[in-house]
Amino acid sequence: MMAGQRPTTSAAPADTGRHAYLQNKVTRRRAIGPGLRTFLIFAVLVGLGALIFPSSYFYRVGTLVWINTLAVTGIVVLLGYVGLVSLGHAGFFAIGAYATAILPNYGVPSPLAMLSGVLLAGLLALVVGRPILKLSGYYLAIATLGLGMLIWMVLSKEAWLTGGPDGMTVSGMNARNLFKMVGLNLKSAEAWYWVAGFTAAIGAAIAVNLAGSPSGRSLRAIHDSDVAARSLGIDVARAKSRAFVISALYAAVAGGLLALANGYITPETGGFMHSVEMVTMAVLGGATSVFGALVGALILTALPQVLTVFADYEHMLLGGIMVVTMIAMRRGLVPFIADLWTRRKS
Amino acid sequence: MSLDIDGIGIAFGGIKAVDDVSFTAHPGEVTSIIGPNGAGKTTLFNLVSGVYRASSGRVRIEGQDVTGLAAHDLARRGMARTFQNLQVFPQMTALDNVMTGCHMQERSNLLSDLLGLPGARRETERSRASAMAALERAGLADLAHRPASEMSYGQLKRLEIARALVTGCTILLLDEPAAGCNAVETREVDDLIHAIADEGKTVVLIEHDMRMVMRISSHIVVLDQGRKIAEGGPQEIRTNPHVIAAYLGAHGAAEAEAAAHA
Amino acid sequence: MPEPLLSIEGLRSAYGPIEVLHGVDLTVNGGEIVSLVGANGAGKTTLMRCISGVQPVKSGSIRFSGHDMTRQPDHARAGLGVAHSPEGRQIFGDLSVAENLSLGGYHRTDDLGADMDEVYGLFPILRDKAALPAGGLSGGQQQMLAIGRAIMGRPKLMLLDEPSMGLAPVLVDQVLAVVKSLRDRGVTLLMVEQNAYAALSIADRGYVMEQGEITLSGNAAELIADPRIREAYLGA
Amino acid sequence: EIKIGASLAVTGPAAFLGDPEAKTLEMLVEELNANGGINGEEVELILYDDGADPNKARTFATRLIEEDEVVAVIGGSSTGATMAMAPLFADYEIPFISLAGAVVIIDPVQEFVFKTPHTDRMACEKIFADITSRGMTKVGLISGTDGFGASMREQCLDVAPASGVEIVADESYGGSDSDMTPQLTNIAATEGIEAVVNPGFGQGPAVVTRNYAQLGIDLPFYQSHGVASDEFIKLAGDAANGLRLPATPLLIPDQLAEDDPQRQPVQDYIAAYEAAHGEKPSTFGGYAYDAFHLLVNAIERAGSTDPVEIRDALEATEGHAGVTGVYSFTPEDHMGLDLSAFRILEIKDGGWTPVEE
Amino acid sequence: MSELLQFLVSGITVGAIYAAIALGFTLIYNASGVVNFAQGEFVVIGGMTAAALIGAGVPVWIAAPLAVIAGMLVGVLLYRLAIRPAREAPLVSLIIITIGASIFLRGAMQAVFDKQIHRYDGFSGDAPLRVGGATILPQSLWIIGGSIAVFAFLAWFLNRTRAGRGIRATASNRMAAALVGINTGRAMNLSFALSAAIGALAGVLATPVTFTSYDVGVLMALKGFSATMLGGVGSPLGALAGGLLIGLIEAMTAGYISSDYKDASAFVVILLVLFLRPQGLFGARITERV
Ligand SMILES: Nc1ncnc2c1ncn2[C@@H]1O[C@H](COP(=O)(O)OP(=O)(O)OP(=O)(O)O)[C@@H](O)[C@H]1O
Ligand SMILES: Nc1ncnc2c1ncn2[C@@H]1O[C@H](COP(=O)(O)OP(=O)(O)OP(=O)(O)O)[C@@H](O)[C@H]1O
Ligand SMILES: [Mg+2]
Ligand SMILES: [Mg+2]
Repeated sequence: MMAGQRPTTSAAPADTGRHAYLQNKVTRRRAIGPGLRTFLIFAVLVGLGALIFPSSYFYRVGTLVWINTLAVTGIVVLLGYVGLVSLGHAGFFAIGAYATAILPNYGVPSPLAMLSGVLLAGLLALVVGRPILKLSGYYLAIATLGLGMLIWMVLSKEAWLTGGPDGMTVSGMNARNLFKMVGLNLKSAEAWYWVAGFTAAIGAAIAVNLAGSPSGRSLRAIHDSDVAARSLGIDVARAKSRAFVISALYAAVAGGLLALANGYITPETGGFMHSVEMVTMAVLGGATSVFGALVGALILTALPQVLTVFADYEHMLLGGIMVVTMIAMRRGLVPFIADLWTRRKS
Repeated sequence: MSLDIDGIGIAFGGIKAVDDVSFTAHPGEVTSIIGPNGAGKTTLFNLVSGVYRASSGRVRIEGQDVTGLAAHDLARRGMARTFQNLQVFPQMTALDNVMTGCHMQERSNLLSDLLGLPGARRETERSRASAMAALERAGLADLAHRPASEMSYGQLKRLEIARALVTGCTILLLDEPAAGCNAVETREVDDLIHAIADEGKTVVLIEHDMRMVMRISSHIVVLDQGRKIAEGGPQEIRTNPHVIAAYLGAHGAAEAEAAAHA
Repeated sequence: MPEPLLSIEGLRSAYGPIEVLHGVDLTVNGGEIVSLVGANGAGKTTLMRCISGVQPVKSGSIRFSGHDMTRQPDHARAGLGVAHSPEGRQIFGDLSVAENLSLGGYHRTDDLGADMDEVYGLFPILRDKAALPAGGLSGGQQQMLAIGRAIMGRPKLMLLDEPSMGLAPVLVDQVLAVVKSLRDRGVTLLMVEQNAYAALSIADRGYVMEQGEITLSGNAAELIADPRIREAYLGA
Repeated sequence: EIKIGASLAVTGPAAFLGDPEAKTLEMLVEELNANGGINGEEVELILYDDGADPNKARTFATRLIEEDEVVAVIGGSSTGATMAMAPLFADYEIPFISLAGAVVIIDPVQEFVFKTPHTDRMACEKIFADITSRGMTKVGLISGTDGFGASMREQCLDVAPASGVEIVADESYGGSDSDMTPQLTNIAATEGIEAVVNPGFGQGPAVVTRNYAQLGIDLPFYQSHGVASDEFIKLAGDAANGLRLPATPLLIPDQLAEDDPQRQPVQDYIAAYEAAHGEKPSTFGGYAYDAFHLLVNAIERAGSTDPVEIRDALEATEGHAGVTGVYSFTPEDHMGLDLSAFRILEIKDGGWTPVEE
Repeated sequence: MSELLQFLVSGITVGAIYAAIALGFTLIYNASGVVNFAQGEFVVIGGMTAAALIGAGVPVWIAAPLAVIAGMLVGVLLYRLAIRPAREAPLVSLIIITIGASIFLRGAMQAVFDKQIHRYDGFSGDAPLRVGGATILPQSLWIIGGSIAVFAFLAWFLNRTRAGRGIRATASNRMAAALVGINTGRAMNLSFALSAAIGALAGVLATPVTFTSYDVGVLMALKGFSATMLGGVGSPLGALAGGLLIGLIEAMTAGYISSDYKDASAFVVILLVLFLRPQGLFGARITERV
């Protein structure tokens, strides 16, 4: 009725592409949901990697990419969906890693150790989340940073438990055995690659499901306007806390996997620089999408491997590439490419 | 459901922005709040809707005390509002903005959302349909897939109304919904509000457009410097010398007069 | 006839790939009040933003006071004599009211005291709140501040985007009176106003914008009388 | 061509270790090839910078083994990096010589893992021996919280009772802290304290030394082998005079006895390094020097590039005089040094002087 | 008693360094809303340049200003090459750019200078002064004086000068700033130049006490950022107070509780303060009306 004779603009196509990758299009109903679709895409990518990798070294780097992707997916949920910056997520990562490393020394089997680490991280996020998430912007950043630092300090100071700054050996299961059970004899680098890739795919699918769901919409609403979200009945404190816990769980699972795949961990897995690295991966790839997480993790994991041949200029190149990428693709690589794509189509 | 405000007040830095204000808004009616700039109208909304915490007074919905409840709890009890300073979700499309308004209607839990169970997807479909209908009603259907950041001021004002509508509220607080609309557009908003009230909702309206206020209000509350200085039907308020002096001025009075006779 | 103070020709402007102004022609002569009318989303605000330089121009030209201003950077335009009270008020929320006003005269080197007093005279509430952060003001008070800040620039051309929005009826009259008195002082005004009737009644000329194009223009009195306008915008 | 791999902390927090180590290896490879390589075969060094990050180190170790197909690996400037890499070498049966300090690397012995530096445990024993020889027993510790400092602190606490020493104060500082006067004030105020030991590396010990002088504490003061370089004297300035530390003969090339087996390697290394880089080598470069020579020596003796045979040859190393000490590996001892490798030096007038034992 | 005094001296010296870094953060934040994670690199540039010059025989009173100017130039370049081209980018992207820039600068310094630790003599010698049982280095007085001077300068500059008001207005509302005639690009440029200069000055003053090397920037930035947030971002007074407070907490914890947990106690205090005052000690509570 309000449309009346009101002249509206002859605006261009509805999808400007700016947010198309998150957008809720009036979809032709697809046979499979977006989560499953993402899972399949990831699965294909994991398999593709395995097809072309010539040696364990590549599997090793691939494993790290998937583990990082998983951790960064958590950042995507927190930063990309809700707009909360955490500079302390390495802390949760380290809790997952250290629980996986420590508990087996006390007779807990590895999978159970990892699960406890994940639960512990989630519990911690739940407990500290409430007070910390009342803060916003840089204040939240420093508070999470402080939390991460405290975890890091405990890990480096309590040497009797954690081996101190030099780190500790992770004794425990090898993914090879998992595959042996089904009669596959893989090298352990390969085995870990498959496990990490599969976990990352599940993680991505879950994050994508969330994005398109009512809960995900609430999170994105909070991102844009706290007050408006409240006025629509969204329990902002609870929603933020959930996102925080979810992202902590992602980090902890990734940490546990790293501990197992690596066999050795140091407190630096929980250090400030690692937190920064995770956020950087998310933003570089595009913090609003799980594919951004993948691309960011891929770049920042693989690039140093490539740049290492430049020896003394490695850091200049890495920093330079980061700066130039962010200038050229302000919202990250994946959104940028998505934009180009939709623009070309229209 | 009726909204009952009783002696509510708040101060900022020693200045009483709202001071001991009481009135009742009834279902099926439009209750208007008018008053000079800075009288405390928006602050009153912020108090009632839980954005600020009142330092004194009570708010009741259908007799039930809801004072001090958090904003989202009030929303769950049927209160929805729009904002004078736009509070849209700029990065979301118009459609997503309105779908977010369906939050309270959606019956899905976090787990099924995370796992992408059919239930969650069904809820989304349902929200999408009712959001589309609301956009239609607000005249924004053809902008449904535009990000809100790319819409004009007037378009955003309507978007907020559409979003409030889909919440399934019983009490609707509208803060200057016609700001930025020309006379014709104002008329449309006007009709829309009428229709909403006719559905039996309790509408509380803040507006400086006297034609609109006089035309659609059953009841008018006048604030000045945080205090209620008058209350009554349009006729009464229009001719109240205090109100004319404090607020309407000659022109406003004339406009109000014109509206009454239109 | 002397060159108009502001003349716009074939102005096109876009947000990213979406063009919203499709070749706008408009002139404002020195000492005039010109009123711009149009529905929500027509492109009025975009046009104003092009003139003050915060919105990039795709093609076409903007001449001001004898110079081509099309490619002038935004901040230079205040110095040339353009002040803009923008849509959404755009005050400096975390600065005090007084600082907001004095920033309005940022490009000036002379004393701002007298003009401050004038603004405070027009809107006494701003004097009361001078030391408080502007973000705490009510909507209408912020609107007054935005207008006051534009006055502080002592412009040749003042752009007012919906100056009466959110103002109480008494103040609407007052703002319109200020607009007239500014004109009488020699300031030229281009005004977007949803209260089209009131705006056209004090304006010398008017333009009607629809979907990014000027569809009608003329003498203000004629426009008020035009039945198309009456039906579409004045609601009478 | 024989490929030798290395993963070192050329940059990052342990760069002061990895940098001279890398420079030394590069220099040695060039020298070796100029002299005809090993048994006539050229040697290629493949070196990666792991920045002391264990995660990276492990990836590089995989890369060295799988991609570059090296016959042996030198490296791990830091304990963390070393320990992350170590299991791989057992898996792939490739010999690995670590340049990091901690005892855990060789105790328990891992089949393919060797190391050249003395352990921090030995440093503690050496220092405590000197302290007790001066008739003192009550010692205060001020340690860095980095890996080196923390690990040495732990070893010192551990060996103290056996060495006849009592730790009466135990303070710490962060690696980049700029003022340690509060900790030192507390140490100085400790009842009965007779000497102070500062396990740490990098800039921390220099700051501690300066603060020590600033506060006018006149207890005997010990640093660790972590700061055994001329750099340290430059940073600590006059404040360093009078302090003692356990170090390798590398710091006192001209004061070594003519018949000292280490005299020759020490002087060779210094001359070569100065010629190549225009600066004096550090103790840490010395670890790399020894590792490289041990390895080359073993390959020559093995007469083969088969990793397992190289390992066997390494284990058979006997009385190899390096710049750090005289090495004799056995299957049970993969470090092959004893306390005699350490000399206690005292800083006098800005120079190093051996303390008569 | 003399212990307490020594702890105070230590805390204030260290705190003054943190404060100087925090003041650099404050300025860029005030113009752009960006917390510049490359701020620590400016400190290093100041220290390394001064050390290199002094090492080459340049007298300290020439080397020090040159080092500050070098820092300033890098600040301008950082703005021109990395920040300005990304002007409309979201805030997180800008922050990541500053992180990238800091990695780049660290690499560049390692290439331009070396990986050694450097130091030069204090401006007024290194003989400690005695004050009532405690000792203080003359250089500490330079550091404390320098931080206070920077604070006074900033407080004056931001509030009392035209350029300073332009910077604050730019941060508050960039579009409105442009509308009133503020060259927002220039305001940003100026703020990067000045804040880099402040960082470099901190480095020049602190190096005789703290030493410097190409990679200490991260930790400097971390401490400075903590101080900034504790004090309340954007407030010069907050930066000063935040810096001093963290320095004092560290010294007192090391002195009276346990040196093992002195960094931890600083973070615990920050967390507690923020729970009670979410805008930091002196930060302005943002009034955003709805
Ligand atoms: N958060 C706040 N901080 C400081 N002052 C405030 C705050 N909120 C409201 N005020 C003050 O309270 C008074 C009432 O403001 P309010 O916004 O309620 O007015 P209003 O009646 O809605 O005015 P308008 O018609 O202009 O929108 C004003 O003087 C305003 O400055
Ligand atoms: N930031 C933006 N990005 C993309 N499109 C925009 C943006 N701002 C406005 N538009 C579009 O440009 C057109 C003109 O908008 P403009 O704000 O100029 O309209 P207006 O005439 O001022 O309307 P109103 O009366 O509602 O203020 C509208 O269709 C709007 O959707
Ligand atoms: Mg209001
Ligand atoms: Mg507009």
